[in-house]
Amino acid sequence: MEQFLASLAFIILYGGTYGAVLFIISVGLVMTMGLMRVPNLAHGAFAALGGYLTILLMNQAGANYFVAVPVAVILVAALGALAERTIYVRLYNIPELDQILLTVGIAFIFVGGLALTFGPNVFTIRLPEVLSGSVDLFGRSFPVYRVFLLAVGALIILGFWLVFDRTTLGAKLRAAVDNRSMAQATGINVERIVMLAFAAGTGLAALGGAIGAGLFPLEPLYPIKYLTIILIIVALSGFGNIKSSIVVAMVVGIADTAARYYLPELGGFAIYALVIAAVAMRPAGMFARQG
Amino acid sequence: MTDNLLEAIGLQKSFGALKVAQDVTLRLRVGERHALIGPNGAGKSTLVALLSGVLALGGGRILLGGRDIGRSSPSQRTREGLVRTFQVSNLFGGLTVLENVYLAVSERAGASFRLWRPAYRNTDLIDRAHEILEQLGLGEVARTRVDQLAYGQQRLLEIAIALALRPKVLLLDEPTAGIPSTEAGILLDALDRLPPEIAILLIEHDMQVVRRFASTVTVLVEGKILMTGSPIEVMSSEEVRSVYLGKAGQTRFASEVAHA
Amino acid sequence: QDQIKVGILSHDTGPFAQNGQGFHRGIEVYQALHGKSAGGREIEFVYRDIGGPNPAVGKRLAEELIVREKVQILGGFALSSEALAVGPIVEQTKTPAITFIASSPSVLAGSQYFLKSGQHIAQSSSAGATFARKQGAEKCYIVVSDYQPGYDAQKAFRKTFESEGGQIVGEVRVPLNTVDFAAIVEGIASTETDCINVFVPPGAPAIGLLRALAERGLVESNFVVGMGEAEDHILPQYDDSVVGFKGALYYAEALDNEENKTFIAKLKELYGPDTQPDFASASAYDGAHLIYEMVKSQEGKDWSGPDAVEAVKGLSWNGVRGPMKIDPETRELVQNIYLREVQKVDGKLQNAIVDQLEAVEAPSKEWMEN
Amino acid sequence: MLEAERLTGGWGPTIVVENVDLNVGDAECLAIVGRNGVGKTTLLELVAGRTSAKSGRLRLDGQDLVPLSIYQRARAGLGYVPQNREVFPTLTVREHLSIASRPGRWTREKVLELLPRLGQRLDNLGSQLSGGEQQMLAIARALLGNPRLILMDEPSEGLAPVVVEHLISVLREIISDGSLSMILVEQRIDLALELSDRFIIMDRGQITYQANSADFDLEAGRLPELMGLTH
Amino acid sequence: MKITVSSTGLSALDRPRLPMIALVVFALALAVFFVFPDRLSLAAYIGIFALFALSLDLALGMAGIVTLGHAAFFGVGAYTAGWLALAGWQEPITGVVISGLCAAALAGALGPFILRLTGLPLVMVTLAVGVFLFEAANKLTWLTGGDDGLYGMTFSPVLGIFEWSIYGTTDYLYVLAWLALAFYGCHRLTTSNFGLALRGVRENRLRMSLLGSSVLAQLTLAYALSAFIAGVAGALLAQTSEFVGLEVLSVEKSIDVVVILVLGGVGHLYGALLGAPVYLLIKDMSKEWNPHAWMIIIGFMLVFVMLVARGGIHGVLHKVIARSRGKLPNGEPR
Ligand SMILES: Nc1ncnc2c1ncn2[C@@H]1O[C@H](COP(=O)(O)OP(=O)(O)OP(=O)(O)O)[C@@H](O)[C@H]1O
Ligand SMILES: Nc1ncnc2c1ncn2[C@@H]1O[C@H](COP(=O)(O)OP(=O)(O)OP(=O)(O)O)[C@@H](O)[C@H]1O
Ligand SMILES: CC(C)C[C@H](N)C(=O)O
Ligand SMILES: [Mg+2]
Ligand SMILES: [Mg+2]
Repeated sequence: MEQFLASLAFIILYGGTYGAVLFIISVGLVMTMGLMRVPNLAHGAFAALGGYLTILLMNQAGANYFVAVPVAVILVAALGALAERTIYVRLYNIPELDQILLTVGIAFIFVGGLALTFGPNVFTIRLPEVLSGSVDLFGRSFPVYRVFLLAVGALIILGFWLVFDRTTLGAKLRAAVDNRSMAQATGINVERIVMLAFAAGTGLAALGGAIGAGLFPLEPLYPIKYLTIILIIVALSGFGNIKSSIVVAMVVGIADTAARYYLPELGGFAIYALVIAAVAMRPAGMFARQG
Repeated sequence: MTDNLLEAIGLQKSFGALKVAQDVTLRLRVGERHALIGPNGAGKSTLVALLSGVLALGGGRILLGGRDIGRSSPSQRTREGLVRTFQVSNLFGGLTVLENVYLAVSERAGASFRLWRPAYRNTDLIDRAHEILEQLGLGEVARTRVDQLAYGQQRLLEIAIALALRPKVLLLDEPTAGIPSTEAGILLDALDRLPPEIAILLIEHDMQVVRRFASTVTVLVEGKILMTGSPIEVMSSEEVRSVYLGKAGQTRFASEVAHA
Repeated sequence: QDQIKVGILSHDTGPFAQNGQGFHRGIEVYQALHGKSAGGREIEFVYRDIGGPNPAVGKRLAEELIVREKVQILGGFALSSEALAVGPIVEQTKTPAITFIASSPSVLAGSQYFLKSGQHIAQSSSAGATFARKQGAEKCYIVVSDYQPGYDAQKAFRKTFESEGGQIVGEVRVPLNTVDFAAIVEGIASTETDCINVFVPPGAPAIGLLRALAERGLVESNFVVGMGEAEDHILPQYDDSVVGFKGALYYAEALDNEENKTFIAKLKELYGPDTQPDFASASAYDGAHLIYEMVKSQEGKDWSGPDAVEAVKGLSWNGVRGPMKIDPETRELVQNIYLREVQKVDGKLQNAIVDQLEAVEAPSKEWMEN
Repeated sequence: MLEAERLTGGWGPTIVVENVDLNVGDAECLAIVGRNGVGKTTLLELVAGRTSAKSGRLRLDGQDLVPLSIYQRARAGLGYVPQNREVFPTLTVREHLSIASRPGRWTREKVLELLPRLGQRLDNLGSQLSGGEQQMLAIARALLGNPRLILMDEPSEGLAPVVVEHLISVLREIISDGSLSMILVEQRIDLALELSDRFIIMDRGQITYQANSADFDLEAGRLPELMGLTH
Repeated sequence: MKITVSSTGLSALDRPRLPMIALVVFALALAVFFVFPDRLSLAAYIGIFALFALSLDLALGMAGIVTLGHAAFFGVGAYTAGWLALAGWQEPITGVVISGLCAAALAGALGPFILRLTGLPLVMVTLAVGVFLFEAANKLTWLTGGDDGLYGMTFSPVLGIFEWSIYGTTDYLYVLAWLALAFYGCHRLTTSNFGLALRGVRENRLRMSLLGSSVLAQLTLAYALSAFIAGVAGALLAQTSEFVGLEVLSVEKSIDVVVILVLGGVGHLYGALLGAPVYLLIKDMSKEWNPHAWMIIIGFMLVFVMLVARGGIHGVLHKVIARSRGKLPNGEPR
């Protein structure tokens, strides 16, 4: 029994942190895909870039972790804004398959570029002292790093709540996607808010890539390798529902951890079987209202 | 045995707390020209959706020629002769006008699973499609892509497709919307030329059209049938005037009665 | 003016690009040290990138190398499946082919013209078990990636560990796409073990698993033995928690022999002082040696692939990995297996050699199958 | 208020509207009628900026509209009720009203008073409205932006007669009290004449007739001929 | 979900023009046989991918089934051909047909479930089904050989006459013959009533079902026909390489084939014929030049096609030809 409780605590804590990283990396895509309906398959590339830039800043410029990460995030967000203005802006009204391929193309360019600049090696980010110890939680030792991930995840959730529940930004974005020119005719400066939203989405990806490097090591194939899991989160949360993406990321994190603990050999299957079942039964997402 | 072609008995439907069909019963006889009017949001389009199977019934039965089709899929209902048009045009935008109608003709002829024979050799089907287009004055635009058509022509094409399906019962949801009152005649003429045994249910907010078209009018208000009767009966009802027609509607209608 | 062309099936892109880079470097270092000709013939290497797990492409490239580039020898082969796919061509065209690191037990059965400059996977795996027993490990838990090489490694370790009196207390095959290993490690921690055997592909999975083991304190408390998960050049990606991790493999950067020192010196000269060797570049280097020996054996004669293979069967020489020999019967290599341990020296992580088994032979087919 | 001179434009390479001159005065309602496909909608879209003019001048209260983007024109005081309603399918009625609203005499309360049906459907998505409700929402959305000039493309379409009647009386009131001008495209000629001060007839992208609404005798039956319906 | 189809300006109800591009492509393909006798392995490989892309065009271009899991059928075809040969059934042509049928059967079984979906949910489910099959094949080593793959199979000469060799002579002509056959079949199919009905489904599924058509049955049939051809392509890969590896089921394969088709142009069958050689030749050449460049090149090609050359190679060719003839297809801006 005690054994069981201990494993339960483990699954919830570790699964929860895994879910938190999944959430941070995915939520940007949930947002761009849901609000802007652009299935940006290059999302993982922005995450990877965030990680690689952090490494560059730490190794080349000798920056502190807590400086390097925000700087990297800002740089990627700026790049995201630029990409939105130049490339993604031409994507809003083209068929979904074309959007998928175009963004896959962008991801490919990143993969090749990363391989050329950083070589084929795997990189991880060295954690600062403060994050590398462990603390005692629920009667067992628990890495500080994981607590940190949980905290960042919670902060982001708070941020979303403030922005979306307190302003009309979300509705304006959706209006812009539903019907760009009509949204403009309603007086919305579509170009600006879409650019900002996109920058925020890519910035979050970069944040996930940087602080999540302890779980998702950086490598040139990163943009494609972790795409599946990111897409699973997005799909299960109904392509664009931020609130449900929080729950979905946590559920996936915990379920995945539990499956690996109890049925380690099926871990690879379980998640895909879940996706097939969930999407086939409820294409609008696991937690969508049925209407 | 009655000559009721379509019978909707006690239909129920609600969206959450909103009841859009409350015990709606409606009968269409062979060859009947029936208009359905009522305030916005009364549930007229919903009723068409229930009849055509686009929405699932919340309760009640639908009989077509005596057979219960309440659980049939939309495509089965179409095959059995229950055909509808849409309030907002719902066409194959990337295809030409002719192709749109041809699709309907070919489905109707059961020829849509012909895998090997090139479509252009089905001259009988193509001719039939052309014939329908001519009937509605769309012959000139047969080769135009539908998304490049002016709105009014799209409305006519909706009718053309419906006709191509050789309906027994035709459900028309505001077919004249967007067509100038001066031109609605073309459409009504086309309807007049239809085989007389087809039963038509027409949703319409333009009372001139209703009056010219219908022999029976049903008024739907908040999901319930308020009354059914001849156009004159309905339009002179106080209740109908207050919830739907309004003062102007009344006077305008009065002047038309005078004309007639 | 006589020329021998050697086609190298490599990976320059995709998940195995690391190995491909090793292939290029090993060969180029060998050429830099030993010249571009042997036995009166110039030797030219032609590279082809398979670019990912794609044996059918490997087979096609092999055909093209032979038909169009007219290569007389094939080399490379990072994945066993590539060797298995190319087998029929090698057999049909009687082209000698050296597999550098493909180490599935079935590779050599594909054709009589296949030779190896890597290993039979059981050589390292079994040796890992023997080392563990020697250190007094009684109970062991095996973690392998869920793919064919993992199964082979798992089997060899288990057999040897058990036959030498140890007990396997748990085994798990981890899906290749696993990212967070914490749960797997938690499962291991809940069993009583004093030894953990791992086999996962180098790169993200290896880093993830070892980190998780260390985070849970298992690297400290257990005899953790793997294979190539912590090559020296990857060590910067780990933190100090990896100290104590062991790998059983046929090569180690720290090997103190002439050949290896020259190899490493030249490698650093060519690719910069920070460059480090690994089993892929070492195998390519020793493979290049084998190729040169084959060419030499045909000096003054018309080139014959089969004769060249025949001539090097039984050959023994000192490679960068130390003494090695081609078993004339099985064509497998007889070689030393080293036990390497990650240590921290002068603030830097490196693999030190802590033990070795000499002249390890590959097990028989029957041994592997039962 | 609005002056258009030799306005020419269309869709892509196709020119639909050619050399059209328009003048709408303060507190004036100008109606446009014409057969299907003659370019009425296109003319409104040119004014709203949703398709760009090939040539010609366009001013709103002396301000040049041509270089302005759609949303800038909207903020400069243009409101638009498009022909296909174009409500946002994924926004609720409430959200429509909140994103459209700019300060002025039209507030949410006033709009809902004009169109009470919408008030009962505040939490419906745009895609879950009936045809008439969508039309009401499109009108409400445009009014809430508190425009100086409102462009209405067949606003009566799909509305119940009683609603149309109410709408007309309210619109006539605001126009006459000087706070709003309007261009009205309308298929129902009687309504168009009832609401407008002047009207023009369009045919093949050009203005073929114009007159004061009050002076025009609908009963005389000249309209089909003027609209080019008889040959 | 909408997809971009490069327009030919030809109505389905006109007598189809002689497929000029196809004739040119096949003539060129035959010329390859004589001009590049030492590159026939590559040529056969290209042919196989053209066939695979053709199958995708049937599903994607004609029926609008956006899938990132088409390798499932390719893989099933390849494994079936491999198993047949290992079990002693070495006759290649019947082997190919049986393999195609197996793939079609799988599609027929899956279709009624997954083809109810559209848009991103459909994409996700096809992707997941693909990954699921891949993982299953990895696990079932006794059946598939796992990572080592299926090997050691041989096939009897084609028609009992043409021997296989490493020069790829037989391989190439054999593949080409299948490709021509499949192309002709697809051409008939797309110009038939069924083909037009599929376009209707692609444009507006709800409307189609309100015309009385059994949309799901139509889609499933199209899916199965497409899977048949994909299975044939897979079987040809197995037969020409005498090997079947796990990668035939991989997501990368599924993505590759989509990219090939899109580069070539979706929806007119020629896309597959044009895309496969261009994609694979550029891949081959750029890898010889700088292996990492490949990812970047293909990335830029995709971006270019999507932003500038919509409709892919077919679309561009078509425009160029139309311009030179001084007329433009219906509705395209000058
Ligand atoms: N999916 C839905 N969810 C919730 N409410 C809905 C949904 N679909 C329709 N409604 C509501 O049901 C009511 C009936 O709509 P319906 O379209 O049948 O009206 P109608 O009589 O056709 O009106 P109109 O004349 O304006 O077209 C409307 O109030 C509408 O808002
Ligand atoms: N979005 C568009 N893209 C391309 N062509 C268009 C578009 N909208 C309209 N057209 C074309 O422009 C021409 C004029 O159409 P427009 O919609 O302006 O006419 P209209 O007078 O408003 O007709 P209706 O009374 O039917 O609404 C038509 O030939 C139409 O096909
Ligand atoms: C140890 C590894 C180099 C084995 C290799 N992956 C193979 O397929 O055989
Ligand atoms: Mg309605
Ligand atoms: Mg219009």
